[in-house]
Amino acid sequence: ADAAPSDPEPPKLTIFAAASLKTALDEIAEAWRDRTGGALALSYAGSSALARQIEQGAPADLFVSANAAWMDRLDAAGLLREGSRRDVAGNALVLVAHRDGADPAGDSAGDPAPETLAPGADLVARLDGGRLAMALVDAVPAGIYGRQALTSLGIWEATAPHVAQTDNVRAALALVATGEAPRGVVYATDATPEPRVRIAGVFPAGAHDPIVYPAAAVADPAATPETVDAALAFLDFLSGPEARAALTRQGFALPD
Amino acid sequence: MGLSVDIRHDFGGPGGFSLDARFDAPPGVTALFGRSGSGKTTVVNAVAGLLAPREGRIALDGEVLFDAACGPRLAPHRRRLGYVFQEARLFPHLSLRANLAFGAWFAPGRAAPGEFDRVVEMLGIGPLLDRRPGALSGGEKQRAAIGRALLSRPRMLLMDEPLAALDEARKAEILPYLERLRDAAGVPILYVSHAMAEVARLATTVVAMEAGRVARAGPAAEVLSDLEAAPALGLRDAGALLPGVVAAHHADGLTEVEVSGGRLLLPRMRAAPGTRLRIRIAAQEVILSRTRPEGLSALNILAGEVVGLRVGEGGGALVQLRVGEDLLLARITRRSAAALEIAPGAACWCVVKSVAVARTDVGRATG
Amino acid sequence: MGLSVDIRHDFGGPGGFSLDARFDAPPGVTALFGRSGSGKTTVVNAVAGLLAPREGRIALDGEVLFDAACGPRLAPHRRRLGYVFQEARLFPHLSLRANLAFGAWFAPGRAAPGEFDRVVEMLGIGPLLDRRPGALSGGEKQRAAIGRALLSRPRMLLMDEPLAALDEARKAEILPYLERLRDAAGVPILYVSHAMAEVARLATTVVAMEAGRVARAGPAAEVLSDLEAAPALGLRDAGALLPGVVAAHHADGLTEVEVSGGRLLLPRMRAAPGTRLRIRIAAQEVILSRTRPEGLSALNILAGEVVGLRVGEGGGALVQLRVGEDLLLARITRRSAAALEIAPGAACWCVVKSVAVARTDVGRATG
Amino acid sequence: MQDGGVWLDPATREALALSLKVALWSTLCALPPAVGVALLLARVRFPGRALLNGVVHLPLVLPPVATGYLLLMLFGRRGPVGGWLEETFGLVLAFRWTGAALAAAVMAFPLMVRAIRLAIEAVDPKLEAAAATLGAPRWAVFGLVTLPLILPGVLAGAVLGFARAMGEFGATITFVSSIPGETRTLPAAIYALLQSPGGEDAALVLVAISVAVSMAALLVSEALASRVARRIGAG
Amino acid sequence: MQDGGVWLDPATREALALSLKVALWSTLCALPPAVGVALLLARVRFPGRALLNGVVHLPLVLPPVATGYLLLMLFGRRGPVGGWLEETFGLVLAFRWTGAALAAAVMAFPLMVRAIRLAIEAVDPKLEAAAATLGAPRWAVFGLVTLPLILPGVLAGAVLGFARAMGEFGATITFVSSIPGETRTLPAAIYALLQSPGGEDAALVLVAISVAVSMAALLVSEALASRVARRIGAG
Ligand SMILES: Nc1ncnc2c1ncn2[C@@H]1O[C@H](COP(=O)(O)OP(=O)(O)OP(=O)(O)O)[C@@H](O)[C@H]1O
Ligand SMILES: Nc1ncnc2c1ncn2[C@@H]1O[C@H](COP(=O)(O)OP(=O)(O)OP(=O)(O)O)[C@@H](O)[C@H]1O
Ligand SMILES: [Mg+2]
Ligand SMILES: [Mg+2]
Repeated sequence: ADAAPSDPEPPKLTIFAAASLKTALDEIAEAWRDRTGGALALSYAGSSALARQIEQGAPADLFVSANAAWMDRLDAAGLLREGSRRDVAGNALVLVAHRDGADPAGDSAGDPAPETLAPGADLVARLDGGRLAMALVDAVPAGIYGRQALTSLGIWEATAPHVAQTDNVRAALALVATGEAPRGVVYATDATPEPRVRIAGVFPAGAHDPIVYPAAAVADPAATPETVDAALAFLDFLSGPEARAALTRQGFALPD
Repeated sequence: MGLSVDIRHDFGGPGGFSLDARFDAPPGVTALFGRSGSGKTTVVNAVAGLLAPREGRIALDGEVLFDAACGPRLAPHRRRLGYVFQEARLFPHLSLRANLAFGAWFAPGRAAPGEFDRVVEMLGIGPLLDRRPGALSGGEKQRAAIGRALLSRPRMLLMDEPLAALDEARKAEILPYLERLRDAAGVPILYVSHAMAEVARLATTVVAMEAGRVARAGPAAEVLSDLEAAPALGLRDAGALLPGVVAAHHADGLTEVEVSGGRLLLPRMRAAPGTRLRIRIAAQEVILSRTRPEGLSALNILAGEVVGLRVGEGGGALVQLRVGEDLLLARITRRSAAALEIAPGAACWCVVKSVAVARTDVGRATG
Repeated sequence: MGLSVDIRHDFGGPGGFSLDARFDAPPGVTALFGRSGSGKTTVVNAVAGLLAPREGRIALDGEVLFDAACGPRLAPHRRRLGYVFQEARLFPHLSLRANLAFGAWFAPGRAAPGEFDRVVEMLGIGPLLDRRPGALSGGEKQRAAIGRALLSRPRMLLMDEPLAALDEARKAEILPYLERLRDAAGVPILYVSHAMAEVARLATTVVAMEAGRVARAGPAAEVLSDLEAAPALGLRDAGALLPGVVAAHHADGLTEVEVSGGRLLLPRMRAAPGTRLRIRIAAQEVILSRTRPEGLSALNILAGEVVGLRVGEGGGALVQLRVGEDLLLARITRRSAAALEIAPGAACWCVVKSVAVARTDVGRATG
Repeated sequence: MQDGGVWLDPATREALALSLKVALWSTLCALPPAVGVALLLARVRFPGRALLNGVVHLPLVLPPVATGYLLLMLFGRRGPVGGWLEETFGLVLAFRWTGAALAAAVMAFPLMVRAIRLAIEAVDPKLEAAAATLGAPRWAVFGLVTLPLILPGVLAGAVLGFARAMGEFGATITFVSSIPGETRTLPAAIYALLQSPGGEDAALVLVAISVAVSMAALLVSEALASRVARRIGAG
Repeated sequence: MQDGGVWLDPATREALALSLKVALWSTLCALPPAVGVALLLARVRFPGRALLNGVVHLPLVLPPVATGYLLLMLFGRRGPVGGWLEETFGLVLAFRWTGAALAAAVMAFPLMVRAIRLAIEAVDPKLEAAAATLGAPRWAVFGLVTLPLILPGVLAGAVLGFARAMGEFGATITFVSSIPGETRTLPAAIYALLQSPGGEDAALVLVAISVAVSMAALLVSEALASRVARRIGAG
């Protein structure tokens, strides 16, 4: 399924991808280039902006979204290549806590083991009067998932007044990392590499919709067959072992 | 021909002002004379097109510049009037040289060769040409503003107190230039001034304004020798204009001028014999005598006949005399008038010090 | 006591200018006289503290205002000098009333009651008080600027051509006020002007500048009757100052003034008998005669003796005469000088028209 | 969202009120220091002048997120300035509308300074000199002459600042996040709506509200400015 | 990323070059219309004046995302203006650096207009009247008197606009995305780095570069401005 490495000049692909995938995708793109010699232009932005741009005829060959809703919308508008959509990665939500300067080494050895949040858990008490940092709970995927999770645990009502919402999940992480907020709900992929936070809790399975990153080829009637082929090939590559390894390294879960 | 102004305008606000000016200015120099706040600048602004009067009409040489009723309103830049503003209004970002050249860039035709240098030299601003206006003295700015207007080759000059900030010596250099413009180039001038000596020297027509109205207008010689007009123009400045012809130059530095009533000796002037002049004789510099006085240092003694007498409120009196075919004014005390029995018809000798006819009071006659 | 100026300063740039001025101005009015560009405004700016000269020292009544070497540089606002600028410099955002009151807000002590109204009336700006400067005529602005400086209760007045934009009638109202300031309030004045009549009337001291240097400085009576200084001050403006005392007022509108050489009849003035005056007699308004002339309308004939004679380049000559204890200048023609055999020692009659002693030429004597 | 329903939607009303409060306070509080800095930059040559000028312009150059991040580092509870403020004055900025106002003020500051500085540079120093000769000490010259003359510039700065504050989003949300009723301003609400598919219409309504408010502010400022200009007149 | 390594990183160099190109072009192209609009607003009373004034200020008031969204709707390939431009002139803005320049220009426009307008309002109309009496037609009065006198304001506007363009991010990324080499400017690169774990240090380096460039522009503009001011002098 891989494109032949001997292709004289493989077409350049433009990929619109959710910004949270940057590190992993940069690595995968490197590998793809090594493998096929094909150039990739990766445009990272919020899923909403990218989806809208695709609606407006952006020159994207592939779209990797951070949530299903925007992909659904493109799908409904007939902007995706039939049958090309697939989930390429998954993620998990975690509750992070600020790790105090007392542990400059930043390794997680001394941290208490993360607890699994139980229904009715008193999150507010753990905030100690501070705020719970989350991404926008009705707009940004991480926030939407987080709200779902807290709702299903039956503690959203009680927690909501203490939530500080940010425009993206990284900003929520920053609030915890700087100690501004004692707790935050972020992706596991963001939490793990940040030395200033520790994972304080995980959510029970099924507490929120599965977090998936769908990818699809954009339907462009003007596209050359080579481009379409290359796009489909890259989609396959994304689901391939090399890409999976890279995603795992960044902490992403893999779709079944 | 000439400028014809007939406008009405009102400024609102506290202590508002309303202007109602109507006068005709034949070619030559028209002096706008009047106290501060009487509306002189307002009239000039209307002529220049910088102010659209509420009502009325302005025409120059038959061309309508402005007509509030319906007709054309010629844009200021199409009027081609060189305006010397009361405040210099030089362009602060341009050198003096560029300021002077500004008008010439837009004037049709080509400048007379050497004109620039001539004007610069007359105004004494040669060493300053590369300076910016910010680094000039008050009088230097004023001179530059005069130069800028002159060099724009205007078809009429509007000068709002152009010489107020200048010393006598400089005035004496600029006035002959303006005279030449008036006579040789035939450029009409609307000239605002408080200084009667300037006005008398230049003006062919005098328009006296009072509180927004034209109090008196007419040919200079007539208005200036008019007993009735004298108070309006300022008694201290009263004085008649005599036409004369240069007769001869004498070796001892005097020039002899023939006037209708005899001969006058004036300080040497450069005009060639035969040149026609206008000589202003200030009323207060004339001494009257019923007998011919002898042995005075005053060289000019003319025979005259009293035409009119106007006794003022103070101790003074103004006497109008016919000298030859012209009229002369003399300002004397009431006591002298009584002592000398001055009355219409009385024969009198008029003593005029030769030097009292100041250089700036001698103008070349027009036409 | 008084103002003492001793400064050097250079302006760079094209056609640069360098100032080297040294003069003492005793209390009273010091007239700074000189051609355009001679450095008058620069000197005044230095005194006001708006310009720090490169070198030198300025002191007022013993207090050092400026010393380039080391000493104090008093900030302008601490100098309390009321400056009437050559351009009016009114505050455009304030009404005329607020402009006038501005200085008073910062002056120590309280204003004399009625002072505001008095100044406003003298300047004729009463109806304009609620206007903004943008809606004033040139002369009105200038008057407001004078009022603003006067009302700041300064310990000295700096006036840079304050009356240049005003008509004679208005000048005649302002000058007595300045005289009163000089005499009654003892406010010294540094007064820049081109008009000799103004200078002569007011000045106790005259400083004549030429190209950045002080050409002549001294008491007004001395400088103005000096044969040698006359060309520097302008021949046309030459004239002596005579001290006098009001003797009587006559019913026919004349006032009799006693001078050292006799009695003069002048137009009625408001001064009470006994008031000491200074009377300027312009050189060109004096007629000389070797015999006493009779039957002239001129009422004032003084006996004098020729002290000096200076024959000019043109046809004129300047004669200095002793009249009583004072000096008088007369400007006559060379021809007359020869005819009358004018030479030092010669006895002469000086004819002065009473009305030739203009109102603005009569000043109250200081001290 | 139904027609007209926005006015009844308490969340929208809350966001609008908050935006207004934040914009007004940030403008009012930033104006005096902006005048001061503009004066410094326009009139005084001092060693750190270029640096100050640069720092003032920083928020313009930096992506708002970066500015917000810097603010967080400095003015957060654990930041050096934020901690000090809390200890000494009990003033908390983090997660409060005051922090939003600070972020808005910081973002608006360069615009205000520029406008005011331009106005100061246009003032004729001769008028100030005249005031000094009349005995006015420096502060009086500033208050009675300079300030009235630069009023149009100050107004322009204020309106620019207000508009900028109304639109500020990136730095604010990064610094104080978006807490309904405390720091959720109109732009944050608009952003949130634009993030979800189908939120465009509701977002447009908010945009319209925000535009309307700013237009009103603009009109008021224009009216004021033309009044001031008329007072100053042609000089 | 190693010390100094940024200069060698082609992606960074690309982003920097692109940012400079976008900022320069947007400033240059926006300046003349900004002068025109400023003139209109300062000098002419016409019916749509308040509206124009409002529209000019819009990008300041709206969250950049909203502006970007509006731009996308209008100037996108399928937008009414974008489609027309492409058909008639073959000019494509969407997802090109030209689009980034447009976004930056739109965001910078209100700042430029304000600065220039303030300068225009400070010009003494008496000088323009004087020029007219000397025979200068309107265009010449503008070119020879007004324009030189407002040059400091135009410069200030240009530098504000340039700085804003260097920092513009929200509208740009929403309108033209962040395509390497085409529309990925420094701020977009900074954003992307901040989105990925561990990207902060690299982001800081980019911030430093961006700040350095803008400071340089600032210094140049200040030098130019003080030169112009010296030429105009005290009047
Ligand atoms: N800032 C400056 N830079 C360079 N030269 C200057 C500057 N200011 C004044 N000058 C020059 O200094 C000289 C004296 O100027 P000043 O203003 O003192 O003259 P003034 O005697 O007041 O003349 P006026 O009667 O015309 O007002 C002039 O030649 C003028 O050009
Ligand atoms: N814009 C204005 N608004 C209101 N009144 C004005 C305005 N401009 C001028 N005036 C008034 O109109 C009158 C005439 O002004 P103008 O400038 O024509 O006087 P002027 O004769 O030139 O006086 P000056 O000799 O003092 O220059 C003055 O009383 C002045 O106050
Ligand atoms: Mg006037
Ligand atoms: Mg001067």
